[in-house]
Amino acid sequence: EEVVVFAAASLKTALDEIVTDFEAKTGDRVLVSYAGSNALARQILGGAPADIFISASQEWMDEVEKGGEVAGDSRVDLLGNTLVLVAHDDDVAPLTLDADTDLAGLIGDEKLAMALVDSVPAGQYGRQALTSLGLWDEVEGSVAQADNVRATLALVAMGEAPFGIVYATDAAAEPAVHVIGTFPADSHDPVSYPAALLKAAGDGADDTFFNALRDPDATRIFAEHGFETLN
Amino acid sequence: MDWLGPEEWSALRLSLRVSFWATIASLPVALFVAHALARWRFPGHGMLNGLVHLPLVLPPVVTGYLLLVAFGRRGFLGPWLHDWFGIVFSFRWTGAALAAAVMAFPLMVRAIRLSIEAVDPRLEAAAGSLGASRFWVWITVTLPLILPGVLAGAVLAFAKAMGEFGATITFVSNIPGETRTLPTAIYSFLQVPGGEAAAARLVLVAVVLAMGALILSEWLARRIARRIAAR
Amino acid sequence: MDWLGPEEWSALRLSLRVSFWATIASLPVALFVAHALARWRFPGHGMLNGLVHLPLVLPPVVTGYLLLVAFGRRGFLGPWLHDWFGIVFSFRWTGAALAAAVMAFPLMVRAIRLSIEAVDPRLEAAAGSLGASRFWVWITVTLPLILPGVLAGAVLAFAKAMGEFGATITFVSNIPGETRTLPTAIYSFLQVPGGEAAAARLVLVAVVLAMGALILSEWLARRIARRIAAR
Amino acid sequence: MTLSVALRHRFAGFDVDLDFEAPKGVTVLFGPSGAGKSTVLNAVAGLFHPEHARITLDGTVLSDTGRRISVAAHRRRLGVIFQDGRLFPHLTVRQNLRYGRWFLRGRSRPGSWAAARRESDVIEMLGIGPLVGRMPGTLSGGERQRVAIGRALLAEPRLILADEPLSALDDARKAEILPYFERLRDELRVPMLYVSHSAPEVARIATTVALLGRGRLLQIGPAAEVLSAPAAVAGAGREAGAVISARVLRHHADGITELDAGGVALFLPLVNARPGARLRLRIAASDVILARERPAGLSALNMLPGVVESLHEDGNVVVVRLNTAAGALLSRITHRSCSALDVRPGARLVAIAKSLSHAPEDIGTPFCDIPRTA
Amino acid sequence: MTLSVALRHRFAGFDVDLDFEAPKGVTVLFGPSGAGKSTVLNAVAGLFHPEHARITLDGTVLSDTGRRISVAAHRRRLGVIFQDGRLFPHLTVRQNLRYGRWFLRGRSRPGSWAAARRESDVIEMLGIGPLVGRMPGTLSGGERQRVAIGRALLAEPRLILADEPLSALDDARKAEILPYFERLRDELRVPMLYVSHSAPEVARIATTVALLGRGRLLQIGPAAEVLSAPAAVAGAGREAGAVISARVLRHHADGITELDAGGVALFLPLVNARPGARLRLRIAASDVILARERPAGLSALNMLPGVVESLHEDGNVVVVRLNTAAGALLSRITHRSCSALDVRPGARLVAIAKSLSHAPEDIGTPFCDIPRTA
Ligand SMILES: Nc1ncnc2c1ncn2[C@@H]1O[C@H](COP(=O)(O)OP(=O)(O)OP(=O)(O)O)[C@@H](O)[C@H]1O
Ligand SMILES: Nc1ncnc2c1ncn2[C@@H]1O[C@H](COP(=O)(O)OP(=O)(O)OP(=O)(O)O)[C@@H](O)[C@H]1O
Ligand code: MOO
Ligand SMILES: [Mg+2]
Ligand SMILES: [Mg+2]
Repeated sequence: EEVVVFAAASLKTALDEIVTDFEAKTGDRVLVSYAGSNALARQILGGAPADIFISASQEWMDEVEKGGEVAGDSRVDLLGNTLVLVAHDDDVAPLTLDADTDLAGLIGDEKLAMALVDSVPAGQYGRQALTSLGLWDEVEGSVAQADNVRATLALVAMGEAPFGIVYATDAAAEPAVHVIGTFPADSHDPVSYPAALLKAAGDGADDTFFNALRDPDATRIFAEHGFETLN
Repeated sequence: MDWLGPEEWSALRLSLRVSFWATIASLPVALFVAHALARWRFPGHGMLNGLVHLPLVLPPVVTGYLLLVAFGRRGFLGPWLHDWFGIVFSFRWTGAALAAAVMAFPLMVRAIRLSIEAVDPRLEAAAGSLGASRFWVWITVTLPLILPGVLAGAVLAFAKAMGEFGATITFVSNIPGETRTLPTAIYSFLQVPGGEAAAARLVLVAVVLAMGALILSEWLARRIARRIAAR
Repeated sequence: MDWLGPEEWSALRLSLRVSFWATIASLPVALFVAHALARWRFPGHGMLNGLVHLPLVLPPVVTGYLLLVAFGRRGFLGPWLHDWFGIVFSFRWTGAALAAAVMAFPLMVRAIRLSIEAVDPRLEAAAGSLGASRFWVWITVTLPLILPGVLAGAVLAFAKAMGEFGATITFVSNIPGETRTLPTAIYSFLQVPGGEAAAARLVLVAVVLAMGALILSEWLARRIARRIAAR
Repeated sequence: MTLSVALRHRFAGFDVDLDFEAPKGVTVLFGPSGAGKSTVLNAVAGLFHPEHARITLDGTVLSDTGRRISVAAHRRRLGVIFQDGRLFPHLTVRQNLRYGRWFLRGRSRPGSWAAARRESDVIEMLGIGPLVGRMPGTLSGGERQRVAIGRALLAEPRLILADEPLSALDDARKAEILPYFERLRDELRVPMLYVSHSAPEVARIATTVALLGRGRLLQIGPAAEVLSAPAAVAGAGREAGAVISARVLRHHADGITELDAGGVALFLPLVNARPGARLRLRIAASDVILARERPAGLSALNMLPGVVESLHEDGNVVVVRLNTAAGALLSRITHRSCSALDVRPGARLVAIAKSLSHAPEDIGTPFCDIPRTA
Repeated sequence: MTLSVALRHRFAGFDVDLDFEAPKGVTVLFGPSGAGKSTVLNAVAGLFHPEHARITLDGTVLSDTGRRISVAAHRRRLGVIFQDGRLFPHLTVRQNLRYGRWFLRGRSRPGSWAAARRESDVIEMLGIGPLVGRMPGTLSGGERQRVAIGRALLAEPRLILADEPLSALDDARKAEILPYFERLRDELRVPMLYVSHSAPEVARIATTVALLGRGRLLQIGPAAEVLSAPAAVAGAGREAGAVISARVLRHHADGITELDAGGVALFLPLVNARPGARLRLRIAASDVILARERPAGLSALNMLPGVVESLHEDGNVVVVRLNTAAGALLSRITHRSCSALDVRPGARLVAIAKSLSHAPEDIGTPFCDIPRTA
């Protein structure tokens, strides 16, 4: 049997491992299409033959649900993540992110890399956090927005922008950057990856794989990659 | 080449298939459109010309989105094409080929159009006076004389098709074995930490292939030119 | 046009500026390269040809990434260009222009090259026999004869520059007022649910502008053709 | 065939306005550079569309701007030989030659024996055998033009339109090819519209001559008439000449053909025509010597007594029109000779024409069968 | 000027291998279609690069494959008139004409009085005044060629290379333009390499004739010699003829110019040359009548007694070479006349040439000053 999963691109490493294990165990085939959550959601609404959707943002899962594509009440929040401030240079000391942080002074006339602040989840959370800390106004002019978290991370990794705001999972996997601060959990909405079985899904392998995403093996793998598992 | 995994091989094969068909299938249409634009004056000339160039002007994501809206399963042309001709584009490799063809179309048309405009109309007149109808003049005189341009257009289109990403992933997603072409595979790798090496490997493959096509076409064009030579 | 907000106006102005300079600045280089490819045989001919086509073959993200590696602040050319010529590309509109120029370059070169190949070398020989050096032959005979092709190439490049997104956002991010071009703006809108209307408005603007450029170029080309007419 | 042409077109600074009927045979458009010859030809071919045109061939309309009719060029079945060759650069010489055949459908296809025969005839006649495998880009100017002639001939057209087909050729080649045009006219009876600015060529090939000048028809009529008319004489310089008609009487053993022109015996080096055949002879005005009486001991064999009809001053010289039994002759002489011989209308004189001076290039063969030399 | 050309090149199925020196004046490359005339011309122009070539002009090397020297075409300062015109389609006729001027730097620039004068002279002479504002695409075949001639002339070249510059022109126009080429040769002393397949044209303009055939040099020498040599005669058909040299004696009131050719008085209609000037006259073999003795009462004014040197059979006719005081003459006569007059080597005969039959087109003017008619 074939399971078609539409998953946010940033899940690739972890999910690929889970899929390999699953295929070895069950003999079913799992095809994962990685792309931006927005593209995937639109495709599902456009009739894509997907069985499972794992989104990087609640908004797009809401859209899919509104479109009547979610099977029953299968929607769950699968994973969580933390938002961190990373730096390129090794000699930048760790700091506490609160209302007193002199972020603007730290950045100087360099750039702070973020994902698109009004459309990409990591960017949206980041702006939310900075705003609630009262830092947004002073750094807004220095923000360089990339089209996804990986591109944001790349900017910091290459030193193009000395600082950036990314997920902890990404920061952990990139040796060329180091985390200098973590945003307080209450400074932004919880970062979560909702997952759902879609209407097109059958009862067999689709259901099995959906459940397998939450079994201990999967939980372990997700955790290894820095994700917080919510279920 | 054991340094390419089975998934990568499949992406490579798919990209070749997609680019090949995108090129071949759009060639006759491009020839017709280029001829119409080069030689005929008709109401709607400007419109047609604009339409052809549209995919160049629009961000690829928009083109992909418009394709989804038009040819998706729930699009306004998709179901109709399916019912009447049994043609399905959505989330099939055929859709990837369609996206690539649409994106490459302006390049192909321009190259062919420029060649047609360079053909001496007096030669066509001479052919007409010898009894060749418009159609035959075109087949026996115009076409052979524009061959280098057609070749250039085809290679340009093939190269573009090999690199097409934005429209493809938006229209037909990134499903392994079906719509995961080289560029989408490269994109997926770039989305995960440490995926650069794998991405670079695929980039290399794409470059080698496209260069091969280029060199082949140059060689063919030179042979044609040498034949006509010195004129 | 009060239906465009100030941010959108600024994206529009920026896109025009970027596309204009991308086209203008790459034109002389494209003329030279096209001439070299069309008329000279030299070692590295195939290499140069391949290099020119590279941006077409690579997914735009990769091109953007490579630009970053080369022209970024810590890239291997960036600092050098800055120290010696005071040229800075990273996070500037000039970088957006560079990305657009690189992406549009193969289209421009192909169009010009095809026109050069269509010029009757006997006319150039005649000019030479009248005392014109290679340079003057090129200026007084070749260039005027390829003008329609140059125009076609320039418009093609302009249109492509107006639509360029992937390489631009990867290379210079999305900084409102500096590197946020129309396509990046459109992309941002498409990333959020319900942003289609706003995106459509910008798409319309882009289409109208590109059509304008197209129509203008067609009109110019026809004037040139009429002058040379009937030959 | 009758081709009827009426056209009117304004170019910037120049307009064409003419109207003529071309009867059977070869109609030559004759006139100086820029007179409009190619324009007329292209209009007939359907390659140029004048503002006003009515062109009919044997009653079928080819163009009629009044009724908005214009038969497509490829449906006209006309064989056009262009002034500039226009060979297809991507086809070999042989493929160029066969091009028109592909579209003949039904009628003698490329493969047929007759077609092969005809093809090899034409190739041999044009001397292009060694070129058939070559690409046109490598041909010399004259070679190119010969191939263009062959290409038109092999398309088996209803009407041949030839725009100065021989001007790029050397005299030897011209002399070789002209007879083939004559054969086309006389044996295959392919009618022709032929543009030329060479009077001897015209005299030889024309049935009818249409004299053009600055976009207008100056005169049209049988070749003999137009070419010996003062209008054609003036300005034609030493190309002026008369055309007379003669019948072949017999061939003599010493390589001389005897002809009869209105009772006068004329002698030419062996002419390839059977006795009884009618020939047209052109005698250039500058080739005719006038004598008071028939001199003896001359190598010139042809003497035609006649009466002076008129004298035309032409710059430093005088053109004398002499009525002989064979027809009107023209002679260009100096004022000195004129007074020495006391030439004036009514005077009886003898015209001496060297038998050789008008052979073989000035012999036209109007509608007769001559034995074909393959 | 001395141009020395040695070249060797193998085309597929055809090879050129020749070697000649062109002395001062006009050297005509004469020969049938495909003989290699354009090939030689293009090699001199630097537009075609043969496998082996050594070409020098006045001692400076233009090409020397042995030493790997090849001066760029634009540095050779040669004015090439192409067989196919090659006008720049994007420039007006006037811009085409002035094209070469742009690169003259220093020497008479476009604006100068001399340049303007020269330009208007050339434009008038070629009759292209009304065309100067037009684009080449709208010109007729002959008009295009005239502009091409003007373009080359106005570039003030060191050497003119002309590839059949007149073949697309009508006789009246040819007669008008030829004198200009003569003037170039005689007044401006611009040397020329001139390709032609027209014998009268050659006779008129050539100082030296190089006879080519199938890629080889058959003969080279002074025009008079080559054109009356049997090699040129054979195959030249009725274009064969002799060239003799004469001196202008005086102009008579009745419009006759008297010349002296080795003691023989010759009479031509008024020649535009001052007394004392040397002229070259071409007398076509087919224009010469032979007589046993000097006849009276003939309009022909020129009688040249002489002795038969040799007889050459040429098909049905005989070419007689007669030595006269004025030089060797050729006459084509029939076998019948030959026996009637009992022509054999040593026989004394009189050659009769109509004064008019070689005027004005067959008059060449080697290196003399003739009053210029502006
Ligand atoms: N690339 C080539 N390959 C083979 N043969 C060639 C090539 N180029 C020229 N030739 C041959 O060389 C010969 C000489 O050509 P050229 O153009 O010099 O002739 P030409 O004397 O100028 O003739 P014309 O009077 O017809 O113009 C011709 O027979 C031509 O076919
Ligand atoms: N588009 C045009 N605009 C203006 N004049 C034109 C145009 N086309 C042709 N003519 C003029 O029409 C006249 C006739 O041209 P055409 O080609 O018929 O001449 P032709 O008699 O064939 O001359 P030739 O013997 O030189 O080939 C020429 O004077 C030419 O300049
Ligand atoms: O137009 Mo793109 O940025 O090559 O897919
Ligand atoms: Mg013409
Ligand atoms: Mg030639």
